[in-house]
Amino acid sequence: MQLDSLYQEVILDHYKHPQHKGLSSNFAAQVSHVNASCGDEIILNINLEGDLISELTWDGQGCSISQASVSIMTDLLTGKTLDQAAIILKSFSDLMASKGTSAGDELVLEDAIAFAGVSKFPGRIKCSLLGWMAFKDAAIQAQSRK
Amino acid sequence: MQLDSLYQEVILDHYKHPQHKGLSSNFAAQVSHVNASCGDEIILNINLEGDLISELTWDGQGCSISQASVSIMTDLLTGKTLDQAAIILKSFSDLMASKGTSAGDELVLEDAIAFAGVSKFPGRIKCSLLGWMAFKDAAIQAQSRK
Amino acid sequence: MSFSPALIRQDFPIFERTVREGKKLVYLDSGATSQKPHSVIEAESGFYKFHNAAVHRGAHQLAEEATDAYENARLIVSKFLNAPGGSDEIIFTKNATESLNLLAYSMGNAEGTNRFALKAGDRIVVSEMEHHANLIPWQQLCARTGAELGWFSVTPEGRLDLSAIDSVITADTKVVALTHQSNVLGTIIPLEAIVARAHAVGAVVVLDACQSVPHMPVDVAALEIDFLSFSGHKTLGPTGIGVLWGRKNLLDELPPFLFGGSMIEYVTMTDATWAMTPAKFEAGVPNMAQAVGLGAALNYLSEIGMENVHSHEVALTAYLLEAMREIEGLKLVGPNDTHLRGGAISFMVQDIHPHDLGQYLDSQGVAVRTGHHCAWPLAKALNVPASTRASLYLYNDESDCDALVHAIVGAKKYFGRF
Amino acid sequence: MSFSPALIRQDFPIFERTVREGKKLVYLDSGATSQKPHSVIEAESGFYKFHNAAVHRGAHQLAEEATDAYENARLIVSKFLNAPGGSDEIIFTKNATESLNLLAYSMGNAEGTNRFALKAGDRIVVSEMEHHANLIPWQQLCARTGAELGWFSVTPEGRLDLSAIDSVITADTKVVALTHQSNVLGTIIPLEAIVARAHAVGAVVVLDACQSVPHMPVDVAALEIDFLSFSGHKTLGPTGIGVLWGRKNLLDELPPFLFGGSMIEYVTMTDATWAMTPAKFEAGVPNMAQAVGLGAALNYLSEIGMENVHSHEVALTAYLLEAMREIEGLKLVGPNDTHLRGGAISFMVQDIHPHDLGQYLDSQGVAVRTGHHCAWPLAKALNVPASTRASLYLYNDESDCDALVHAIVGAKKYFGRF
Ligand SMILES: Cc1ncc(COP(=O)(O)O)c(C=O)c1O
Ligand SMILES: Cc1ncc(COP(=O)(O)O)c(C=O)c1O
Repeated sequence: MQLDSLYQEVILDHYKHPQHKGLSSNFAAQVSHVNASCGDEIILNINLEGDLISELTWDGQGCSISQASVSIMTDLLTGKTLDQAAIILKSFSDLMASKGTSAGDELVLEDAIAFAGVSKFPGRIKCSLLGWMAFKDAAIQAQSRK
Repeated sequence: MQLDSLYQEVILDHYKHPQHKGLSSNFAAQVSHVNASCGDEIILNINLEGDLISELTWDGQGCSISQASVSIMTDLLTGKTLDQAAIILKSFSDLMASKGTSAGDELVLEDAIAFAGVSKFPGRIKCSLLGWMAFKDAAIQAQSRK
Repeated sequence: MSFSPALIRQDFPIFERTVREGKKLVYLDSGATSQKPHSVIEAESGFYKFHNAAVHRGAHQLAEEATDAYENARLIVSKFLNAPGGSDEIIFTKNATESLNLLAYSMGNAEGTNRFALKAGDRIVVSEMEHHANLIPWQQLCARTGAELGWFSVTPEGRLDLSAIDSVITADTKVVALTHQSNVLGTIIPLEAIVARAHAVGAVVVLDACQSVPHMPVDVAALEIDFLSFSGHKTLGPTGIGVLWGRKNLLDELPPFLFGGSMIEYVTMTDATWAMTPAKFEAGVPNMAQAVGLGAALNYLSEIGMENVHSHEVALTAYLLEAMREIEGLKLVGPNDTHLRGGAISFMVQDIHPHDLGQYLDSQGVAVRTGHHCAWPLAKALNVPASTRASLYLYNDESDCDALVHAIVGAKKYFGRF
Repeated sequence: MSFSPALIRQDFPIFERTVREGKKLVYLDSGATSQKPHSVIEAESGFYKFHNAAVHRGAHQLAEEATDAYENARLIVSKFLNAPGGSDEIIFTKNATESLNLLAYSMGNAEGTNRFALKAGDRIVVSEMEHHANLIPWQQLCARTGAELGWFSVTPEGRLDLSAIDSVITADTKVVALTHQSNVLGTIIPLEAIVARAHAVGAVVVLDACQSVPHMPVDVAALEIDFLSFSGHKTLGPTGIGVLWGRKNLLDELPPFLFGGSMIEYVTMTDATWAMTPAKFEAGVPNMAQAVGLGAALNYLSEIGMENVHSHEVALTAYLLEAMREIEGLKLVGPNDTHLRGGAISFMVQDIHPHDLGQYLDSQGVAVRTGHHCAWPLAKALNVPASTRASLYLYNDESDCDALVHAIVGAKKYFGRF
């Protein structure tokens, strides 16, 4: 069933047990993004130590795809440098644009390759990118404040 | 040829030799009407003696139908009472709405029955009514000033 | 002829196709847009094939025929709505959203003693259940003029709270703009008291009839309202066509909105005056083929009879509500009976997010809509950030409802695995 | 493949019919609206038959397919115009008139430091040859904001008088809005000096390309303009669809125009924020089938090649101008050669009123337009209250020109009887 390529076990797992959820009390930048077509909302806090992403926390509501995606993303990017994060973000965006033709680079994306199936569902690509776009925005803001 | 039912000789005759053209220097009411879709313009002066239409004069530019129609109308309505004019106007409007099914009431409309053929050409009905609508407007204005 | 959705479906070519690997299409998203019968599709393409020309302009046979076809569509709409002033009261727009923006912008263009001129201290009244299309244009008009926006709130059951009607529609109210039937809740609002109060304070009543005109008889004269808008594409008609109806004397007083060809009386380099209603509100070459298609759609509906369409939908709604009651964990958003209620049924299922539920339903061939349904303030007021909506129309039958229920049960199993 | 109007005509179903008692249809009114090829009619009806659903909304397969089709049309338009910022720069409207009103109203909604905010002392520049659609919206914007309207005048030969360009486009000018090709005169305006001067004073250049995009290659990047509008129905496309192209950064700064669903980011009862370009400018369920039809129209034109369409029309214009020179008493309104000139040819014949001439031509199967052609100020400036216009397109050939000439001679005889 094609649906199973969308709802990978790791996605539903993160949806039920989200990581890094609950906003930190202090942050270098805080951003809030919404997906206006379905009402999903995410608030993301970022903290940096030099070029290192020391902490990512979030809160929000939305579908399994958007929530699992931000959960997996915060897991993946915490502890990475901003440059590394940019490479991972690029790789994830490319995967989402692949229309199901790419399986994703597991070395770079780790658990996030579970979203490969999402790229076959055009209506859900925005969901999986919501957290990542928030991160992109937060990273720019945090850097510009340094 | 169907066109001949539109371009009756009496119409083209009035077009070449318009009656009552040239505005009177005094008037009970003066109105200006345009046909915005083709740019035709008519200015009409009315003078009353009691309930009698003592003078109708006009100036303007436009196609043969609009010019001949106002020429024939001024001929027809001068010397009539306002009540008689209203009956003639109604008869002419009905003729225009008849889509070619009516020949017109010659006793009431006299030369104006030449426009019977116009009612088969929806694009030209406005042309033939331009002067008559101006008259309707002018008569109301002249009466309200009494 | 008895009402037969199965026969009706044969008039709609889209039901000949399948979705998701051969599944029957169970289309429960007519609240977003309806499907189109052959006669509508052919009316639109027939216009292009046989009569295409710019209306009201050319001095040739095609232009005459095109004008006839376009103006005949206007007549059909005016009769469908029972417009007291006839076809002069019908304005063609591109969708209901434009119709409502037209009103708001035109009022914004009113000045001085024009009855539509708004100023600080004036009030516009809407409700908490408005679609964004009948909310934001008024918000913006308030921002431009200094008028204040007031609104009816919604009860937990999804009804308009009319208990404080006199303090919502105040003496300063100039416009009361309400949705006739909520696109989320299915609620049909009772108009009598609202219209009476609005007219008592001298306000005009604007009805967003996007979800009522397609589904039940709507008689603007009997309702005693002043303006009404609806969309062709939700009424079996083409996309790209909407309607604004207004009382002739009010349209005559309202300033125009879009400026350009065919809406003028006289033009100089620095100034212009306007044509008569309805031309005044239709600038440029209009959506002619779409108007003709809409005419065909309303003829199709009239032949079936709007009373019949409505009874069918009410019966089907009752059937579906009944079946949904049996689904454990399903929570309705909106009235749970068919009293003053149409066939838009929104709901939540346990903690399955609507977007995920909709995706599963889609995998079973069941097409629904999920999200805030362009009524975000309502979603917040009811504390339901997103929901799933099934919306019924004349081509749906009990088997469609059964398929939905079956798929919901399947979704519970699918997402319950973890 | 050589260019063959006869073969091209086979793609257009309307040429299978006759007019006025069996006469061949000689359609010389494409300046008002063009005819439609099969592929366009079928693209539109195919959307309804196979993929119809509300775009960007539903969570189901039809909605995905509809969105794909609609966004693909946007891509086709962006490539056709060579939009530097790609498909995000394409906004679908209902016609060019709406596109131009969108710009004027959106600018009117700009405030404070927004670059589009206008105030007394600012200037908007148009020309005497504008179609009402590119004149009255700017008149009205001036009236609302206190800005002043300036204009280029037209020479007796029907060219823009650019001799005083620096005093027309003053340092205070914020918008220069001009028609690319006059719908009356056929004149194509030279843009280079105008764009250079406009940009030097910080003004944006808006091109009304209604009569150029259908007839010649138009590359917005090469022209270095800022906004452009055209209508689908004049470009072989459906009615009910228009385009506004704008530079991405400018569209991003421009406030929205129509308010409603799908153009929002966040909404409360009292306030709203906006989606990104282009969604920000497309409120409500859009004219989806018409956008898809327009995509098919542009594909059809691209396959033939806009260079080929243009050369064909220039050659045909030369042929017709030559033939008209032989008609005694015929006076051209507009340039009498093909230098910077398209195939809209207006003229007068002796003292035969254009409306009467048009009527006679129609009786011979020749469809033209008569009147002021929605450019009344131009008619007054040239002292030609009304004229007759023949406008050529890719499906016309020399036999159509011959038929026109023959019918004009006939009209002279017919009306000369008296
Ligand atoms: C030069 C020009 N501008 C604007 C328009 C308006 O186009 P539309 O009526 O399709 O909005 C036209 C055509 O009518 C035109 O020829
Ligand atoms: C109640 C209501 N109002 C307004 C609209 C807007 O209609 P459209 O998008 O066709 O302009 C809709 C549908 O989307 C609706 O359901």
